[in-house]
Amino acid sequence: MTNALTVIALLLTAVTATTAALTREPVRQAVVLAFLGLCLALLFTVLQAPDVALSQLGVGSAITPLLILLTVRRVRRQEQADEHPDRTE
Amino acid sequence: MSRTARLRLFLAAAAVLAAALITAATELPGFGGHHHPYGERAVAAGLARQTANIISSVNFDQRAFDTLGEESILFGSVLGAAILLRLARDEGKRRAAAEPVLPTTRLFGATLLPVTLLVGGYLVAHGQLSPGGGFQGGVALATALHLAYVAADYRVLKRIRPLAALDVADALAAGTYAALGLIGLAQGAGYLANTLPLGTFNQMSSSGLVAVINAAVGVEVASGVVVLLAHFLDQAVEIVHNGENR
Amino acid sequence: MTPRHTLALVLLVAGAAALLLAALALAVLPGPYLRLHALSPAAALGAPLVALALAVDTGPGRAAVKLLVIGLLLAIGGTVTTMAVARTTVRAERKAQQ
Amino acid sequence: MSVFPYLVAGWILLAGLYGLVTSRNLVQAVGCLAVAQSSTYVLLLAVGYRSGATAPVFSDLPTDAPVVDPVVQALVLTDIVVGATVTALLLSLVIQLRKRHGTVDPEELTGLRG
Amino acid sequence: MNTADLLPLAVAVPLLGAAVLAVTGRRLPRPGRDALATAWAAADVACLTLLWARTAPDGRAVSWLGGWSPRGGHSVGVVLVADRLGAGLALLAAVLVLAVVCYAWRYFDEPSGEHGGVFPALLLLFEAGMVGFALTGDLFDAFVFFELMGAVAYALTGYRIEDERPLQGALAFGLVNSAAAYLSLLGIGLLYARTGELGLAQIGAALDQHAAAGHGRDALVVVAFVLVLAGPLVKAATAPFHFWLPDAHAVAPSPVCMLLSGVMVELGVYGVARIHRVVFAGAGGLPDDAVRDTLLAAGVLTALVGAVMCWPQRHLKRMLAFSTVGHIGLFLIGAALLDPAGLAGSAVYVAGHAGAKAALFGLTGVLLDRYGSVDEHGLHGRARELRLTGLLFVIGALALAGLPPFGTGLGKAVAEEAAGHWGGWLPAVFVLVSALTGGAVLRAGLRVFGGLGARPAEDPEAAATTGEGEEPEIREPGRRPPVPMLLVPALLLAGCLAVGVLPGVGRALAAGAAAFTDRDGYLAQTLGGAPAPAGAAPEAWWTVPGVLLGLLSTLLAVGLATAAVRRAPGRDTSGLFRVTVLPLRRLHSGLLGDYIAWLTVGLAAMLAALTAQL
Amino acid sequence: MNAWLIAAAVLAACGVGPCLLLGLRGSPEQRLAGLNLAATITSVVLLLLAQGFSRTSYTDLALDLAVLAPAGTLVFTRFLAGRQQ
Repeated sequence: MTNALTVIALLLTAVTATTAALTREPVRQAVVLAFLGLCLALLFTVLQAPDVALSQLGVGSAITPLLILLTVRRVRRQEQADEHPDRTE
Repeated sequence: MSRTARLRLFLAAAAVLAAALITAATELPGFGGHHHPYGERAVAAGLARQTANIISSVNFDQRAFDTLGEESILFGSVLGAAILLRLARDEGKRRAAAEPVLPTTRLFGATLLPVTLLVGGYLVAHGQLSPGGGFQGGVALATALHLAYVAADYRVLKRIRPLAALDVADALAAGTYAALGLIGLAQGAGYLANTLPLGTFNQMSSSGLVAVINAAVGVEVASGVVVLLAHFLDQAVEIVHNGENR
Repeated sequence: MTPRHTLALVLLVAGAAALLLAALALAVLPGPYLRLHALSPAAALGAPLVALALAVDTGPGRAAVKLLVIGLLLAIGGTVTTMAVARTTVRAERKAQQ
Repeated sequence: MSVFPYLVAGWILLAGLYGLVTSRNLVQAVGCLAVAQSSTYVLLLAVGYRSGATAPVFSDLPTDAPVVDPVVQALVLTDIVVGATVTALLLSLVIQLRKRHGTVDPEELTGLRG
Repeated sequence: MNTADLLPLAVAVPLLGAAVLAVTGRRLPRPGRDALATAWAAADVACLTLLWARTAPDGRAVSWLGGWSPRGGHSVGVVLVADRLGAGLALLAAVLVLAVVCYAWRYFDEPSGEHGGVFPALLLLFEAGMVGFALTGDLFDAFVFFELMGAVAYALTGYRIEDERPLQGALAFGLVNSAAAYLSLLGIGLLYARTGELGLAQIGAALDQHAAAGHGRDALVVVAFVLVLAGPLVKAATAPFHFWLPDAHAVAPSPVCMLLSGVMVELGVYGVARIHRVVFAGAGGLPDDAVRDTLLAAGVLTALVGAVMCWPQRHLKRMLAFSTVGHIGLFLIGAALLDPAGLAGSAVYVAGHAGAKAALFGLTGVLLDRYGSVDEHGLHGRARELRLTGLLFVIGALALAGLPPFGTGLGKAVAEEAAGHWGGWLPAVFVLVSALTGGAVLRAGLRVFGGLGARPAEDPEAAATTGEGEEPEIREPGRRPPVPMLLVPALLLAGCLAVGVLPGVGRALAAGAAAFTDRDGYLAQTLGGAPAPAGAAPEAWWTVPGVLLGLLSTLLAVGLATAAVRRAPGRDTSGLFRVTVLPLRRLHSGLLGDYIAWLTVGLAAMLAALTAQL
Repeated sequence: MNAWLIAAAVLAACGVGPCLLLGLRGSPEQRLAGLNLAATITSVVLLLLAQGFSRTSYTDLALDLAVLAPAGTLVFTRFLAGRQQ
């Protein structure tokens, strides 16, 4: 049973990681990265590494997406500012 | 190089790399093998030091120097982000605007915030006993504060976030970690030696220095992540180019 | 098999079925609105049911209370976030139609 | 089964590198770096796994139970922190670069060449 | 104080200093901050000097952290090991940090208020990372400190956020180096799977046992070798992993460049040599011949690429950065000989080069300070007024070219002689690279400070990075250069001279090189056995051929520089130049995707080369 | 081998799988809906694993995810709402 669980978690991780690398648009990629965080946490738990899974949950599902989205938000705001120099957001 | 040339070059090289990795994988001991000499020694050493969570024992006692380096990376990144995301000469700050949220979300955020703080504190406090520890708990604590941003808006977060104090706390915790090592040095047992009383197995007060370092790491991670995110939030929400309208 | 275990199993099957149904609905149903409709009750129901099953299996004690708290958190969190997601979806659709 | 986890780790690494090579957006490139990094987590934890064993956390376990390797777990914990902080630093560079250069497309970054 | 205690202290002191500066920095006035930073940097120099003095010339100081000394040859802790080369490199890093802190007293337009003290705090963290990397005897610990110096260096490189180029350079630096660090970690994972150990000595011993148990050499060791060394090799800017270096070093603030070029890159070569020697040089590792050939090829390629790319540069800092690439190639050649003599030559060379290169970057900082430009063409003749600066610059260029009796000349002579034993043509590489890099810098010095020759014409075909329009690093252009900005480079050049003149330095480093290559001694002393006496130390002193070759490369450099200065402007570039240099320049495209692709290509090439020779 | 682990495996494969189907393509809003459900299902799987491995201390994972996942989802909704204005 554990083997089956490991294989499932590994497959989920591989598929999500591949998609994350292939997703071109940063916001969509951020969602996929959050997914990747979940899959990795699942994999780590199956591999009996709860401490690591806890870290991954914190970093993968909260911190990294927040960082990426804040970056994108700043970048977008700049784009708007460049297009309409007299108006923001 | 043109884009296709680059891709071809990469794919050719990646094929070699892939072949090498596959060959290496077949020569590795099979998945789930029983040969872990260092791991077994680490378990014995951790139990001898009255630490129930062996991972914490490895992180904060046996390989505490690694973790000192890791916390310094965090500290350095917080300082680095502060320097990189500082106000440029041609930029100013504007007031953050209120942002719309559903009333249920707001209420939920207000309820979840203390719960998350509690969970974070719990994870830090039990680091030497159960899964979790300074880092995991610290991240949860930092995330808790940012519920104020995602469930309300940036102005609320700024009100409940003692940024100046956290900035100092981050540096102090980083310094404390490095300084804690000197205790062992002064006692002649070596840098970062666990010379504190070890306590009883599976109790909150067990494992000596591990618990203390764990707490310092918790403080550093929580405050460091908040400060780090504060710089990003300032950029995303408040800082504008002087040419931009406010 | 004691009645307690049977109850736990029944609850587990019910909870898991609710979650699977939600996942299936998410994948199969056409259109964003329908999906969201199917999603929220199943998720809000499934998680607490499974938590309850685990609590029943564990028996009374601190561990069971913790399980129930987690189930409650999941139910509330799932519902509220689903609403928030729904609102964003609605807005996006509206904007797309404009 | 005995090599599958290692192969997955290698696959993730190559996928991440592919994403980096073909990236047209620096934010996305930083994300791809995070993907490439996750291959290290998978490899290390797979190396430390021992079948039939459980986590080396003895608060709810007899001390003679078979456990998996705690050392790799400590390594991966460190790795995760390092990854997150480096991601943050790189993203802050991207933010400033966008302001000064006006693009986040690495193909248009030609200020330094030759 | 115990000698062993000095090792962790040398890492802890700057870490504590960084924390103190971060807390008090915003409350102290600028001079207070500078004084604090200087005191802290000086304390670490003192600590490491003591360590250097107390380390036996042919022995090592070993410190098991946390008191986890090995029992029966096994330990669960992290070990720090200092031999003369490791401690010496750490000392070099500390001295350069002290120099940089002093250099930046009056130089840097450091933001005050909220961010006061952050810059020196980052410098101290950088120092902690370099010292930790130089002293550690544990593979994963090396990864951690490698990342520490990396992360801080990215931030320091992108320090001038008002200019786009530093940001771009820092980003390339960060992405490429982080990717390489993760490859290293994968390699560490492979080694851990095979041996179940993390300490360098333990892994080495376990690999040997594996071989002694009758297992043959296999692909796993090759793959692990290549992956583990990916990090240090990229940090050392070995071709084709070198693309990030000119981008980063050309744009980082001048004081930071002094550190990056002076010692951080060299730490990469040190890491390669150390990891190979302790982990892979035994029976369970790789055959010496295969490793030597592979690393020699990489070294020669790096040296030639660096030198050829250095010559046509007009952006002074980029020119210096490419000259670093060239010299790194030479250091790698010395280390790749895998014998004490070559290593001793590289060690002396690194010490001398650090002084010369840091001084040159410092002097370029004076130009940037005064004229807001580091463009060779744009500054033509403008810096005639800075006589002393010009003199120092020319001396630095000659030192770079290997003029006896500078330390660079001595190191080059010793390494050349060692290399000559393995391939008669290798000394030619040393001469050529020294002449080209020294000549390029000399040419720039003559043009900028002497105003010699006509102003060069623009070449529309070259994809060149100009040095115009740099953001000045301070806010009062046109002031007299402050005293520390000249004194520090002068002292650094004096240090470069001292390395070549004082016989003690060369002798100590040669003994250290013998201890470094003594693998059995390292294993025995680290794991708690009795060390056997190390082999005889090689000779590291001037010889007649060495002096002559040094003079030859200097003369060549002078000849090249004067020829270039005298050349009539607007004359067509030669055909040879068109077919060699131009395509090479085009490869340095500044594009991130290219850099990662080259990283993969380099790995694949190394894998193929090593497998073919197995 | 017990009912809890079987349930965990089924939920991981047939629960998270469809969420991935939606979450890895389509518009950000669609992906977010997938992520949201995936987080809930993952929490449940983590709970089941804790029971299946008979490790009560593993429940901390589900607890952590239960408080962090809503924060993560709200981050996205906050961003998407800002973008739509």
